[in-house]
Amino acid sequence: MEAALDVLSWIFIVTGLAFCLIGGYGLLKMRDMFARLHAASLIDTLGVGFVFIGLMFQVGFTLVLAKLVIVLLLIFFTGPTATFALARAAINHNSLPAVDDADKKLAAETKSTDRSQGGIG
Amino acid sequence: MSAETLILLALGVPFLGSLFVLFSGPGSANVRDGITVISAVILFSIVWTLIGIVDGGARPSVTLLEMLPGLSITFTLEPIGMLFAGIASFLWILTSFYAYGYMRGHHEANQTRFFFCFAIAIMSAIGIAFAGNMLTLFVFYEILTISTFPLVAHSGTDEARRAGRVYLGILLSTSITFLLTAIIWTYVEAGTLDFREGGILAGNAPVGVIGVLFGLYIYGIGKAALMPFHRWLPAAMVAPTPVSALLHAVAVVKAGVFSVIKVSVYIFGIDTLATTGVSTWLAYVAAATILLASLVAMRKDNLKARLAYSTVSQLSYIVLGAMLASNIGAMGSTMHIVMHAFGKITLFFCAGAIIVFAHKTEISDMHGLGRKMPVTFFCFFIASLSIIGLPPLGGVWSKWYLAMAAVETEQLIFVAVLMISSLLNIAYLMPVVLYGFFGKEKSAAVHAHDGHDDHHAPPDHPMLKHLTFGIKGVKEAPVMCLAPIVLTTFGCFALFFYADRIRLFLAPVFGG
Amino acid sequence: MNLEILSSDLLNVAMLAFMGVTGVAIARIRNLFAVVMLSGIYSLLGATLYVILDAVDVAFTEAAVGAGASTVLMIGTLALTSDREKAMPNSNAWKGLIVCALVGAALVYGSLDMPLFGDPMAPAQQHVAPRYLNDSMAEIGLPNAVTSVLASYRGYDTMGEVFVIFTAACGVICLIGRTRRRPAKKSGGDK
Amino acid sequence: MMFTVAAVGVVVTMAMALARALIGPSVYSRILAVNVFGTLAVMLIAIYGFIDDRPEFLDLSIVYALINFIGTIAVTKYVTYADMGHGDDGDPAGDI
Amino acid sequence: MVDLSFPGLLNYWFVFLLMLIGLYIVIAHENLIKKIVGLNVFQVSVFVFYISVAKVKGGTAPILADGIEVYSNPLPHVLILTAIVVGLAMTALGLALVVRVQESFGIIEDDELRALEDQQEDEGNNA
Amino acid sequence: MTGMRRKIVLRVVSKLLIPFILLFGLYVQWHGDFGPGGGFQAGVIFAAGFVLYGLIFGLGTLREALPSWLTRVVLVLGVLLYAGVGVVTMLMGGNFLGYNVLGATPQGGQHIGIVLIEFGVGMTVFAAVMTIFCAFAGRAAADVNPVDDIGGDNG
Amino acid sequence: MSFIETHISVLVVIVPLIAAPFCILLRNSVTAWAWATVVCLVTMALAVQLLQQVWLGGTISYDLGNWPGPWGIVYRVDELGAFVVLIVAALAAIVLPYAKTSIEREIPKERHYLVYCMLLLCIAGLLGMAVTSDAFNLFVFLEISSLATYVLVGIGQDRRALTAALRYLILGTLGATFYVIGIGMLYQMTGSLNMTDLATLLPAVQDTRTVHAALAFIVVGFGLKLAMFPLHFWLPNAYTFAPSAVTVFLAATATKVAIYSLIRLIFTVFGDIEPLETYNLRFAVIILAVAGMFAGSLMAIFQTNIKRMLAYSSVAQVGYMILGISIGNALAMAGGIIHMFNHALMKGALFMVMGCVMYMLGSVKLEDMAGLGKRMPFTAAAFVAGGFSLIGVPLTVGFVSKFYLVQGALLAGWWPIALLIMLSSLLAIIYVWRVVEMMYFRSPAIGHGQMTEAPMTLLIPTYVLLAAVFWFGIDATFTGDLAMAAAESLLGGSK
Amino acid sequence: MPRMRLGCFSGVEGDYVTRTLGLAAALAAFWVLLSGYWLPLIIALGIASIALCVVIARRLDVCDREGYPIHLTVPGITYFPWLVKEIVVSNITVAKAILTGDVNPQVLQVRASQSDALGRTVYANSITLTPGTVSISVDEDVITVHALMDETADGLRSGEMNARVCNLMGDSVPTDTKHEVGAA
Ligand code: NA
Ligand code: NA
Repeated sequence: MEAALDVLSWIFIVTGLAFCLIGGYGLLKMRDMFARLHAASLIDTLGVGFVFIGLMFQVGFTLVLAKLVIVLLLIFFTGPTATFALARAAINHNSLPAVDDADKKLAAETKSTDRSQGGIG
Repeated sequence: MSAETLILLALGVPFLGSLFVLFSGPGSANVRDGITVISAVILFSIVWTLIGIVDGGARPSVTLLEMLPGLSITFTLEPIGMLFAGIASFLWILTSFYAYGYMRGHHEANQTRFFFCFAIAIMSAIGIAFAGNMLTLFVFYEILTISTFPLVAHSGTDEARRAGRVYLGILLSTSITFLLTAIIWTYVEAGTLDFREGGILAGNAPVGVIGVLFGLYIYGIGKAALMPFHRWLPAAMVAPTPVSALLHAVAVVKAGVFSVIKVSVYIFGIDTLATTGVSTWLAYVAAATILLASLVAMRKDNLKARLAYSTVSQLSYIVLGAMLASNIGAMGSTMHIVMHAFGKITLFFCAGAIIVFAHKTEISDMHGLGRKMPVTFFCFFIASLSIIGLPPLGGVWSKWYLAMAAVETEQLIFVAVLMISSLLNIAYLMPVVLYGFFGKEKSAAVHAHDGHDDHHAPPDHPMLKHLTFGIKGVKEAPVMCLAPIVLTTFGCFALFFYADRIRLFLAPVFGG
Repeated sequence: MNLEILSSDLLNVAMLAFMGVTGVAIARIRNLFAVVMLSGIYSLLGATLYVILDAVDVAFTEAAVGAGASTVLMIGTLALTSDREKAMPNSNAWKGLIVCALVGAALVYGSLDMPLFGDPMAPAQQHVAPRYLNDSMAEIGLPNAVTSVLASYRGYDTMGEVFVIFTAACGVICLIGRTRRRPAKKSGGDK
Repeated sequence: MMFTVAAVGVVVTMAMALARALIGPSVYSRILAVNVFGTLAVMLIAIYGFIDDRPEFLDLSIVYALINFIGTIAVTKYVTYADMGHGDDGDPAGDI
Repeated sequence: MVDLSFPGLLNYWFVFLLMLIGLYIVIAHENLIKKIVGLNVFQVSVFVFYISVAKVKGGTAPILADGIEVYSNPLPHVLILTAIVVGLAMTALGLALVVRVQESFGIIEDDELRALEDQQEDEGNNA
Repeated sequence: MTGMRRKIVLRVVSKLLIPFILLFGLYVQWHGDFGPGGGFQAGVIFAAGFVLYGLIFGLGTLREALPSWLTRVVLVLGVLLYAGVGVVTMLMGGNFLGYNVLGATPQGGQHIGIVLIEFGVGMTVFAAVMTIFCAFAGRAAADVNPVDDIGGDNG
Repeated sequence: MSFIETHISVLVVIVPLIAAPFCILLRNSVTAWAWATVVCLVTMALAVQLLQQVWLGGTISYDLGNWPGPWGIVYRVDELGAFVVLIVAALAAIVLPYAKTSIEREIPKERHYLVYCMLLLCIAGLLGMAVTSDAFNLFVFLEISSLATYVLVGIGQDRRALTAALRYLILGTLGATFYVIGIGMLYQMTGSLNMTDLATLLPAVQDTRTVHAALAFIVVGFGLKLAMFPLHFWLPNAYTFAPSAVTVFLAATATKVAIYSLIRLIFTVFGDIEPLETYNLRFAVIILAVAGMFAGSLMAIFQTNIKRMLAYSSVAQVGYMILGISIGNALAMAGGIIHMFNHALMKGALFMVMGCVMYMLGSVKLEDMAGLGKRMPFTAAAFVAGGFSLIGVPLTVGFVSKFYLVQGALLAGWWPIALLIMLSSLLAIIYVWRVVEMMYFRSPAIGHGQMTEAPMTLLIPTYVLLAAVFWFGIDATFTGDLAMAAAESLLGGSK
Repeated sequence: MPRMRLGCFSGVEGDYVTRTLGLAAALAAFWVLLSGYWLPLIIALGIASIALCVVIARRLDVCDREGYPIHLTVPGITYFPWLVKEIVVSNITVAKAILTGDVNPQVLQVRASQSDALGRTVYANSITLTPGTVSISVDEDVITVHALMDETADGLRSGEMNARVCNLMGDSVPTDTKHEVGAA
């Protein structure tokens, strides 16, 4: 049983690490910030996810498992939110994605002009 | 009243007087000047009483406060100090009168400050005279320096303030750097600062330390104006003449040389100085100062400047006497304090009278002035003779004792120095009298004034007007000024006859 | 060698290396915004290093404070100032290098007689600390020895720490706090 | 062994993220890299808890993740509006 | 006699290097925010030094639990907890002052500020 | 109202997170005895929840919910709670901050003392962080536009 | 023993410390001031009681939290500590009555309560530094006082107060961090933070390079805090632009406590090693001290802002204190210690005078002093009196300090040092006299001739402090005995 | 300037008590998962803490329909596995693209058919969570998306995710097959 769990752990952790490494590589390789966002989300999603699942196999049904789940959920919730905020910030300051002109225009149109509310849009 | 009370009273009278002066305010000049004179008279009578007590052999002592155990502000009476106190308090009376006339005649501003500081200066002089230990002496020495600064810088002109700075700078620098170091060093070596006959350092310190300490003391007492720390004295000539009198005769320089004697006698002890020989080189410095200052004096055309250098020279007689390390020399020194005081104060009073009432400061402008101010110039002549050291004037005795000491210690070169300097004295003092009486009056083209061009108007104080006399619009000084001059001149005579009384008074300290 | 110790040492060195790179970048980059973010990373790396060095409470705090609160405050300051540093004069580089050379020499000199990293026999582990580890359970009864020391053995220091942060809070409102019942304007009502 | 490998993998990824944070060049790339870096730190802490056999330190991971998020929000807020709050609608009672 | 066992003293030397980077930033850079960042770097490095001192090889966090024999030293941890708070306080006050400096002078470069201050001094003297 | 609609993502997520952040802070507060954490960390985390709220909904909204007088009172109560425990131990016969006298047994006393002072720490730190954050956030932006200097790397 | 007697050493610190937050609750200028004043008076009463207890009963030790050292934090108060506590508490008690009028003029009303809170914190921090026997606790209280100080300096009217405070903050933090590094190294070599414990443990490792480096970091760290030449550059502007009352308090106390801490560390913690001897540092420290004396005074001479002039003078005066503690005999040490007290009195008084001038004229520039002798006779007279003390005129406290210092130097055979001490007081004459001359021998600018004396609320505290300047200058038995006892026990620890 | 009303997107006020209680329950669960200590003191403090958090949540006005979506618990059971599957698939796709360098960044706009902010948030975040697509703007019912490759963009254009989120939220599923805004 324990050996089987270890094997599962290995598989998940190594897979997770692979996604992490590819994501990291992408982060370095991609030419513009928006493209890098995609690479980053590799780490945020399956990178973290698989590694944590790998870890979960090591702890059984304990509070540690619960905490692993909590961390994972937290990253799942906050990751895309942060990414979204970042994309908004970039577009609001004319840091548009490196796409063709029509698409660029599309992105630029979403620029927020309302500063009075102060919140992040 | 006990002697102790009188001691405190002697300090308290000028102090209270100063406070009265300060709070009488500028509006009541007569009250203020009255207070000054009354304080002076009371002080002198107290000091006179104390002199009697000391002469009777008592050595009353009183401790005012104690800074640290064994380190106190203590007053102890002894003959040398009493002599100094006697001169200072006596001359204060005369100076007060003179200043009263002079300051009003000269329309000086800030007279309240002037008389206040004057009184404090007198208090300091008394404090120095009564000091029972080196700390007390030092405290009052510094108070004297600081209280006379406003007097020197009185007029507030740039020149006066510059002079004040030189004055304060040299006196404070030397006293703090050398004197205070020496005092603390003495305390470290001897464990006490009390003046004791025979000296507290005797046997308490190695010769090397005694040598360094002695040098520190003598140069630390900048008021003795030993070269090269003499510059403050000529610089202070910008001050009003009563101040010059105070500086040269009453308090300041006398406090300096008095301190030199006290230190030599009570800190080191004449015997220690004699056996260690640490004072010899300073005797040469003093001798050099005597001659050089006289030579400089000859080259000064400004009367007060000439007198100032004369003082530098004369002070070194006193220092020389102390440095000879013999009792008779120290006696001569002490006596010369008195003799020079009377002689020099007369000279300055005269100079002041000439400045205020004839508006002359340069000797070359005084040709024929003696004929217009005969009393003044006659007194000047008499005082000059005393300074030169001719009988029947007091000055002869002190020079005699000094020469005796030089002979006794087999340092004949100093006898020669004394004689040469007497000739130089003649050379720089007599021309003033000769030009004054026999010189041809110059046309009143250019007058040099010591910074008081605004005060040309003749004295308009009603009291002064009435008191002015002379021949055809003449400017002989008013009685208020003239009376002190005559009195001090008379003193120069009297001292010739009372010198032995002084010797006897000092005998307990210096022997036979 | 124990794998656990080895991996801990490797991670230790890796974090230190990251911190070094980040530090150099902080020194070199003139965009203050980037600098502030890198200083956040620096703290985060420090915090991670603390975990590796067994200082979990410290890591906790460093993450919250260094990487969180300080960074937010610095960003807030940038918002109110400017985020561009002007070029540094050459003389300053020399000044900095000289001081660093002196301090560095003193540090390395001082390190030569230090107990080796991790030495369990070092005086620091032998004198006072054993009581905290061995007796705190009996004397205080908490598993977390750090809390025992923090709140009880050295509780007075902690009170001082509380007053330090209290001072900072009052000081900040004293310096940049806005006054009451006044519309917030540029000067914030200080003048 | 497994956890050590995991830790090394994460550290290598951290190096890449750090490189991006240093290179930039745009501020958004840096923020992104920092955010990723934070996530990786969360992983590293969690993994280290297992290396050290004290996995209850996962509380730390939670804090890291939280701080990472709030930090990113603050940063994006700054680049968006150049301020942290609202100059004009603050508390009328003031701070003092 | 220097023992070079890994990491041995090397660990400290790394930490010292970090301290020096921070110190260098504080001294060499004129920008006030950068100086405060430098102070933070310096302080964090000093914290690492303390925590390194506390580390016992093979030890674990000083949270007492059954079956664990070796713990790292809790005392430096406590000290550094305090020091971190002090660091936050310093940062907050420093930044508040930077904000005020910016508002009053319009710049936050120390050398330019000095120049401005000297200028103010001269004006004050002439006035 | 376009700005309003656009920030729904952040708004929704933060609304979801904030209560949990706060509770996590309190958890850290009360579990510092057993694991990493304690008053200081708790204070910062608890404040982080409010900071997030302020960042998303604006300082004015934050100040409505958490007025400055409240932070001020919490700030003062925190330090006074800590120091007050010390004073009480003195009055009960111990030395300053000698908790043993607080309980029936020394250990009990220690526990009471530590929980109380940790809470004092938490309150103070929370209030201090809030005070400092609000002071910075409340300061109006200077006349600089920081984004002008931020280079883009697109295309 | 009564409650107060038992807890006196901690009470003296926590009374102002706990009182500070109440200022935040009061939030009213006058009540906050009244509260702070009462607290400072109580603190001073406690300080007097503490000194009395130490004087009669010897060193007081107090285990905070009932944990004995070296496991817990211990307060340990000997004569010197109690003396420094009294200096801080007494100055606080005199500054607060003064502060009200001055602060009302210089600081916006709504911030007053914060200022009083900061003052109390600063006082408590300094007091904590003075009584603690724990090397790290010293750092904590150092930071409380420092942070409060940065704020207090930063709220000065002139915008340059901000940069002064910021530079002070940066250097102060560097200094404190250096100290922390040094303490870390000591901890590494001994495992202890308790000063008395360290003192017993250090001799065993005195020849290690780590301990040498630790000493260097500690000295440089505190050197920055106490403005030891050449680490003084933060001080002049901080003192110049801080609000008047703050300058008075800081100048009178802050550097003293830093010096005290340094004494504590060198003569208690390192006491058994005799670091100055063992590491041949004595001469180097003396050179630095003398250089500081002259550099500070020379800089003071060229200042046109009198507060800055006095600040540079403080750099010089710190030189005297360092000199006193580095010469190595009890007399000189007593001189250094007594000068801490004496300098607090006279510099406090002089800065109070500047506060009066600032209040009336809004400026402390030299040229604005013209005619002050007539316009503000009491203020000007107070300056003259304080200036005399700075010069070291007999019957003032300045003289007493120099008396001890020079004695110590001579006793040690360093007579050139004795001369240098005296020479440097000549420089004091120059910078004091420039002001005196301006006050008394220059006419005021047109339209400024009328008498505008400072209010009594400022003058009375100033004169109280001046009275102390003369009182302890005339009768130095109390301070002298205390300083000698403290010096002997410090040096005794090393013999 | 009108102050923002926080509850403007919240549902019926009547929900409020339920939501509060639900929040309390969720917080309690969270506490239990975190704590693991069953000491009386800790339990008491836990209850107090939860109460405090609920009070603050009410005061901050965050426990409304969008802030605390308890009503999604049951539908989520079917949605989340599908989302995870999507994430895994697109992860692999993007990983390949990164390694091969075969990318075609583009921006497209899709229509979010959900009726409220919460639904659109879920949709936008789901888009972002799946690698290869990032939502960069949510304006009314239009979500602007940056896609890394044609493949991921096409996946989004298919509208499947939109439909599933609508299902999740209980909204009617749009019948329009042209999910992309502005596409012919
Ligand atoms: Na804890
Ligand atoms: Na995505």
